[in-house]
Amino acid sequence: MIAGARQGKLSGLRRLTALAMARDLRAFIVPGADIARAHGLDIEAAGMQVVASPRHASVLLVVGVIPPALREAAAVIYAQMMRPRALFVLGPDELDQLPEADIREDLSQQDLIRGVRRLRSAFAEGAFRPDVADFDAPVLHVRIQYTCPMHPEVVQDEPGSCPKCGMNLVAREAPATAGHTHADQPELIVDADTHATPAQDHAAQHGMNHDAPAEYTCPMHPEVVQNEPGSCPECGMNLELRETKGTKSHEDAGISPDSDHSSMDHNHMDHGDMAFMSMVGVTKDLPRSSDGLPMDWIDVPFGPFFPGLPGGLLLTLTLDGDTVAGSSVQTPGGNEELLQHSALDAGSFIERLAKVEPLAPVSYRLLACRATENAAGVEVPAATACARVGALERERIASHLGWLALFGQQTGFDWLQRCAASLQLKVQNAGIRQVLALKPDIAFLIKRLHRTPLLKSRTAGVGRLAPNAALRGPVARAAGIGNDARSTDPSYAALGFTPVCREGCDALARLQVRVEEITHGLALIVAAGAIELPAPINIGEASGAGEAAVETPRGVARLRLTLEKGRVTAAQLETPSTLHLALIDPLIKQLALGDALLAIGSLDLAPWEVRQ
Amino acid sequence: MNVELLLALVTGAALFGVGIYGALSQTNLVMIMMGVELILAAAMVNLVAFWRYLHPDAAAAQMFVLIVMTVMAIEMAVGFGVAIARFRARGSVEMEEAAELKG
Amino acid sequence: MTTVLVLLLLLAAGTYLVAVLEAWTASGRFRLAGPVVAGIALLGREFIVPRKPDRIFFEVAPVLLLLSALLAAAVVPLTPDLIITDLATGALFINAALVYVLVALLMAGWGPNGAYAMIGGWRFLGQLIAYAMLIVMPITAVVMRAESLLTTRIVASQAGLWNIVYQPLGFMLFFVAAMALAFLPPFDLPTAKAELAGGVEAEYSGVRLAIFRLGRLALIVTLAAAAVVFYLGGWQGPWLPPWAWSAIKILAVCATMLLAGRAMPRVRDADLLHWCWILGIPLALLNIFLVGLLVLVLP
Amino acid sequence: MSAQTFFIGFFGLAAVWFGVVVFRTHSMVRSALALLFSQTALGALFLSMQAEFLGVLQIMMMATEMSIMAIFMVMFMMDPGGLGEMDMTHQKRLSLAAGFVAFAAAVAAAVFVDWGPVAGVAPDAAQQTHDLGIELLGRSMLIFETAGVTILTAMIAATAVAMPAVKRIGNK
Amino acid sequence: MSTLEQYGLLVGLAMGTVGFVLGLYALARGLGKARQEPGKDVPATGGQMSREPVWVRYHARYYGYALLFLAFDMEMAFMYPWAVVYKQEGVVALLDMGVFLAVLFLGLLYGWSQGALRRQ
Repeated sequence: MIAGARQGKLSGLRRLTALAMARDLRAFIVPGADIARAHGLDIEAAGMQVVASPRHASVLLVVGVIPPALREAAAVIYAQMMRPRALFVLGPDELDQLPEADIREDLSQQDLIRGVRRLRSAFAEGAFRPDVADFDAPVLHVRIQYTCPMHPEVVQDEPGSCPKCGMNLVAREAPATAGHTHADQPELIVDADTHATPAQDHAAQHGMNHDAPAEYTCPMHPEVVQNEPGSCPECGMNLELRETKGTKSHEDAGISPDSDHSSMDHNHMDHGDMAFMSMVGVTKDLPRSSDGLPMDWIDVPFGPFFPGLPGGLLLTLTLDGDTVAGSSVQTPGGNEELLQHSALDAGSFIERLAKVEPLAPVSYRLLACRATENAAGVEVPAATACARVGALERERIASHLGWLALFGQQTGFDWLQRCAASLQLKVQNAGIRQVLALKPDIAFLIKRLHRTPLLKSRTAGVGRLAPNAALRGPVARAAGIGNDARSTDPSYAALGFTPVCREGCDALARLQVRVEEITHGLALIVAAGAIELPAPINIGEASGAGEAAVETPRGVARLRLTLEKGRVTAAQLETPSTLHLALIDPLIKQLALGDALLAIGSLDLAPWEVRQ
Repeated sequence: MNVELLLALVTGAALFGVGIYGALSQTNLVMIMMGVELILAAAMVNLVAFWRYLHPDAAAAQMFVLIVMTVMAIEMAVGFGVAIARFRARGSVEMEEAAELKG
Repeated sequence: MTTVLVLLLLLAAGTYLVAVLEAWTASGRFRLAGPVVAGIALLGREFIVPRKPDRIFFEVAPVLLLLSALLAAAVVPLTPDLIITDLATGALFINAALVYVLVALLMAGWGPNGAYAMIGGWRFLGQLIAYAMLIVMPITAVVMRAESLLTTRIVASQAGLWNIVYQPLGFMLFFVAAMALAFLPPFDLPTAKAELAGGVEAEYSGVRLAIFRLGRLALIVTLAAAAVVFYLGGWQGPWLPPWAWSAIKILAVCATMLLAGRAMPRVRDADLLHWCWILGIPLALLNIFLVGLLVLVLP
Repeated sequence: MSAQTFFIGFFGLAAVWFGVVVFRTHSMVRSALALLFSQTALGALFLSMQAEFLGVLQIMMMATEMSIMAIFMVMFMMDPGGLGEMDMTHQKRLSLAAGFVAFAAAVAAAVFVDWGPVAGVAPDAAQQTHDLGIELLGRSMLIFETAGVTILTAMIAATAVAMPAVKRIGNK
Repeated sequence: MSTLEQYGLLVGLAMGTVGFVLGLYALARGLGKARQEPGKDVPATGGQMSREPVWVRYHARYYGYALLFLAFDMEMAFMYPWAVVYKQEGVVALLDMGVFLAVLFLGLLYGWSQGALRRQ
């Protein structure tokens, strides 16, 4: 029996389709395939196919803990799935907006396989049933408002015609509750200006005054704008008068940074008295694209559960055609509360921190261990430190392989996705022997990657980032900054470590750095000779303040903490993705959609570790 | 009088009428071009009908249809070129507004 | 009438095999029953129309996709007699029918009033502008050699030497363009999973999705069959009966098309356009010129 | 009534109906695609009149050209989705009258002109293409080459008008 | 088979396809109606309820190519009949079409030089 069954008696043809549906399970993964892999789950091996759109899915597969900020989104996905639909939850269940899970299992591959088996019989027996209840959640409700497509300031609750232009008002959906509009949530970046357009650069050179009420412009060269009449410096034509409305001139990058920049909201114009619908009026104040055409922009959500991006990244792109004109990013808020519990004993603090980031648990465990050890002034034996390096490097290899899988998915490079994902699953929890046994496979992957046609042209020049202080980890090293916490780490120095550096600053360089680091990681594991998960050392009743830095697969994470009598009373965590998140907006501006997603992907973000 | 020829010619006439209506009534450059396309299409129908029922052996009639088709394509290419230029300069392809702004 | 039915059944069988092949290249598992199960499962699922759609477009698109693939297949011969209708303008008619794939995708993109679908639809129009010339110009070169637009004549003209040897350049261009037409990877821009979450397919569900996918698969078979007729000598070959040769060649071309895209990243739409116009069109013209010389020089 | 007459009437009607839809619908994409299907119906009409090459060519060329028209419509029209149902016509009555007069005059011409004897059979479809080719390389060669030059002019004119000033390329 | 019969067959094929699809729809519909639920018909966008208007003026960046394509495409209309009689006419045909294509190619070159052949 499943809650999302279709209405009807299970008989005849319906039984046949139910049997087929039981064999053909298609899963939409929440929060994302990357998280599922990090938990060691192989969805396809378990017998489900992963799909990109909730419309094509029959199973909503929820993996791990879903932060409160994402539960609404999960409910939306569930609501948009076609019946019969099942909710399959792996791990602890705190899904307040979703219905009771149809199948619940623990987070492991065996449990997943068992769950799939149960799911199959649930579909075969319960895909149709006579009594079905609607699924409903507050987030799904909308209020209908009526607005004029040309005058967005006209909004009313009743249909009718626009008092300004007489057009029929168009129904528009607004959130029923004010709780989750764009503007109410803290946003990191909201930016939709057009300062990169040549038109504006040009205008700036001409040194014009934006506050002028009237402007003269050349009909053939819209970038030529001046205050007094005259002739065009480029073609000699007479300039024509153009009305502007003070600072609302588009050259002025003057879209105020309000988040509600829907396409129609750009035109705050006062042509209410015009009987004729003026297109000039509509487009006059629109920001111009790089080719000088004033187009409508739309805000399109690409997340939090988007197949081509890390799960949990709440990304909204402002698109000008298929070019990115601006973006806004939010994060699920991480597992913030994990750090905020007061006065944990060191052991449970370490366990907690290891769960902060599902994508790199070993690194955070190590970070917590080191910080507590530093605070307590405990020395770690060299052999343990070495084995910890092994574990950290194994995680780095697995994480980079996971990134390669995401990269393969983003670029539609199927073979890479498949190969890297399966290697990641194998490496992730492998012992030293198994890791060494996988060496030839990894070497083959890398060799084949180097010979792939189109790969270079697809990635070179995409997502170029000037070297700056905000870069961490592989992203920094791909920009030529040898920023690596491992360089100062004595246990790494003993193994003969040198950081990988590239000068490209683009997605290709990041790809190369990560691939190189996989090879280096393997060498380091060989040198370390052991892999051992960092375990908390008994620190007794020590007090003090300590700090530690660990080079996670995404860059340096730092932890400062205060110990009082063996308990952690204050902790402060600094993570690489927090800094990288702020890079997204300038990085993707004016890129084509595919390139923009690739550029975001090349940063290898982990939304979970972001603190605000 | 052949019924089929008449049908074809009436179709052509109707398309011609619709095209004239469209070209005259629309305020927008792109829509006006659609009217013109329909007028040209009407010409093609007539040409094909004349070829089929009056001069089936004259390949020149078919050649003429190809030329009309070429004219359609050219009209579109140039028309859209002008539309882009207008839109870049003024943000509109409305004909009336173009007139208003001239003043 | 029997010919038509036999051909439709063969087309269905081909489509089925291609579905199996596609599932195999996508997931690495060869399951002969897979497509049937998936099809029946889709039949049993709900299918809805998104809110505020262009309903007509949304409904027509999948049918039009299937229709254009089927109509194009109607003029492709499997043997000299096994052809639905041997149209005197066959080679041109294939093009004409396949153009409506674009129309179908535009409709599927605009219809549901969803952002991903719309971007996918307009992207495919850009893709058409890239590949269209590369599909018609090589066919012209084929016609030059055969002196006829009849597909059966085109096959007959390759009796001594297959066109893939006679005009390899044309075959390469046609093959690439055909893959772009069927939006197969690496040209799957309108349906890109990771860029548009399914793109034009994203809003289709249930039986409509099934028809859409069926049309797509039939399109692949049709294009492979066209490639066989134009370049691989159609039914010609030693030992085996003609229909067997046609079937083998078509499946081989399908498999090549499906496998070729798995080993490389998706092409950027801007790059595709640029390469097709800067490189592809001059090459296609060169191909026509070379074939023109060959036709005049060789007896 | 023969099947041929039926199909000529049917596709003619379809072409006119789609032609009317072009100016009746508010959605710009619908408008462009209605024109597309109007042209497709005309192609089918040509086929019914046994002009096979022209018919298939019409079906093919117009589909691409009108699809491209759709993208330009979406780029430049105020409300491409037609959600606002705004009226974008002027001098409606005059245009209606003009359209009707044009239609009436053309029909009158069609009816009252004596078209002379009507040919019974059209040449074979393959023959038509062949004849057209011969015509192209023979008597109409100059027309054909002129068409080439005209297309060149159109390409130059379109790009010269539409593209922003060349010197910007260097900046990008 | 006469040409008109051939077209009839194609029309029949088209109608048959439409009939097949409609039959399939009827079958699927017979299994039950889709349930109207809140939020179900909103286009799926990664878990956010996207309420923005989507049908807006879309910026197709390839319009430079599109302009050239509109004109350049016409060459196909002349090339098919030409190709059919090519062998028969010989060198004349080669030269004739050579001149025609060279003229069109000039247009392409001009477009390229003006920056039409790139993403705008």
